[in-house]
Amino acid sequence: MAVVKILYFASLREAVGCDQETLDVPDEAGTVGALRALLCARGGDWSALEGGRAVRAAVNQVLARPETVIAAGDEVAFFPPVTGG
Amino acid sequence: MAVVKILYFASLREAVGCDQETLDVPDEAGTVGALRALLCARGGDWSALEGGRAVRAAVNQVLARPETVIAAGDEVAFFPPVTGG
Amino acid sequence: MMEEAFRVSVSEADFDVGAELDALAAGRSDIGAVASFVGRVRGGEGLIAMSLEHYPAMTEKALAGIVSQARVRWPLMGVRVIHRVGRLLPGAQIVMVAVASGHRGAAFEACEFIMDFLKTRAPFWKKEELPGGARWVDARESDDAAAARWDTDQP
Amino acid sequence: MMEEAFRVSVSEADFDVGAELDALAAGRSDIGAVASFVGRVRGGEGLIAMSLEHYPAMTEKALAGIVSQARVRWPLMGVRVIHRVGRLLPGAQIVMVAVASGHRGAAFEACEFIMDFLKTRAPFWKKEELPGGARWVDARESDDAAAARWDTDQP
Repeated sequence: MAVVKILYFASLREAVGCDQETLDVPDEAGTVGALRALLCARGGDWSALEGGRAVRAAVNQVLARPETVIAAGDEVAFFPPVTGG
Repeated sequence: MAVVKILYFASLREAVGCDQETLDVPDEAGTVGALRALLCARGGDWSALEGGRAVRAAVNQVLARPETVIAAGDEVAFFPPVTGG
Repeated sequence: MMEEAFRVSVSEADFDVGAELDALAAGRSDIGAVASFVGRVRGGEGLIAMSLEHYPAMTEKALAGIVSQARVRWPLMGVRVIHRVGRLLPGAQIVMVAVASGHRGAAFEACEFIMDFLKTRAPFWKKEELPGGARWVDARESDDAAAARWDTDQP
Repeated sequence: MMEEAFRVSVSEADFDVGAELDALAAGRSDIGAVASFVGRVRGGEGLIAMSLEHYPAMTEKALAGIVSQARVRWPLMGVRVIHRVGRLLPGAQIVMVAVASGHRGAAFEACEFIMDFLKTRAPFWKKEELPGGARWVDARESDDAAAARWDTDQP
């Protein structure tokens, strides 16, 4: 079990209705992809995180991939594709 | 016969020792290439205009080619490749 | 190479492009070329304003990472990146990227590279205020394509 | 499209890049992108000064022609080209090209196009003052190559 901080941004933040949360992630959800699936399984608004949608992630403020491993104390962020510049 | 004004710039101006001249160009030297050959045939410093060297030309302030025709009253300029910017 | 010559920042305040360009080249005679880009809020379709959200803890880290990648690829003498956040009106400046180098090829390429990567890797999101309400701007595939061309196009 | 938004000039005086960029976009909200380039005198090898000679009757005509070609290729909202002549010290500004467009791709490409063509088509010649005397700068083949790439690379 790993306690991580999870942040949500932009349209995804509005969709799930949450800025950030602290979650005790079970070992079997120890990657970005698995964590995303775990959150999506909450249903309702959380389906905004489902696999078919364009969702990006960062771990400790660095862009991450689905297979990126999550450790206790990490900051994980989920957000839509960026549109700055 | 066509009276034209001829200008020389930069290293070519220094080589031929002349800024500009007015010349009555015979009909057989009625193109940029032929005029260049005519000037080069003066010999001495004018060999700076010989065919083997990189010399550019403009007729009436527009870049010209050897086959560009010269008419009375034209302004013809010879110069080395440009190096501004 | 002074690290002060390579700076990124995020701010609600507007920026002065002329002053930034002057600072980049001030007191130096080894810089032959400065390429720069300024992105602005385009009006049209009744746009009232554009709001920029970002991920504060990540933003400057991401921008600095993009600049570091550019420095690996080209011999650069200075880079300045500024990105604004908050609510901006049509015509307002959003972003500036300026790159100083010895020659123009490197300056232009690095400036485009940084913009392309910023558009696909830096955590900013735009929301448009329109007469009918607000909507998030969709990411453009052309931006991904612009960033992808650098994968194989090593200078 | 106002013709005042497309201007070229040649001058012995220095120019203020920030003021020129501001003027290009002033009061307009249709401009999404401004790409610009500033060329400067690079020091080194003991360079004392750089003198720029030009062909006055042809210079502005040539620059305006280059800008016209760029306008045929890209949808541009404004262009400003300034080229200095006379004697310039290391670090001095020589040339600036600024291009305003709706999107960054067109602005960057047109700015590079204008610089490439200016370097091979505009009647300016540089002479270096060095400790051992003065010498004319040779044209670079890389500049011809840079201009030639636009022959086939239609946007």
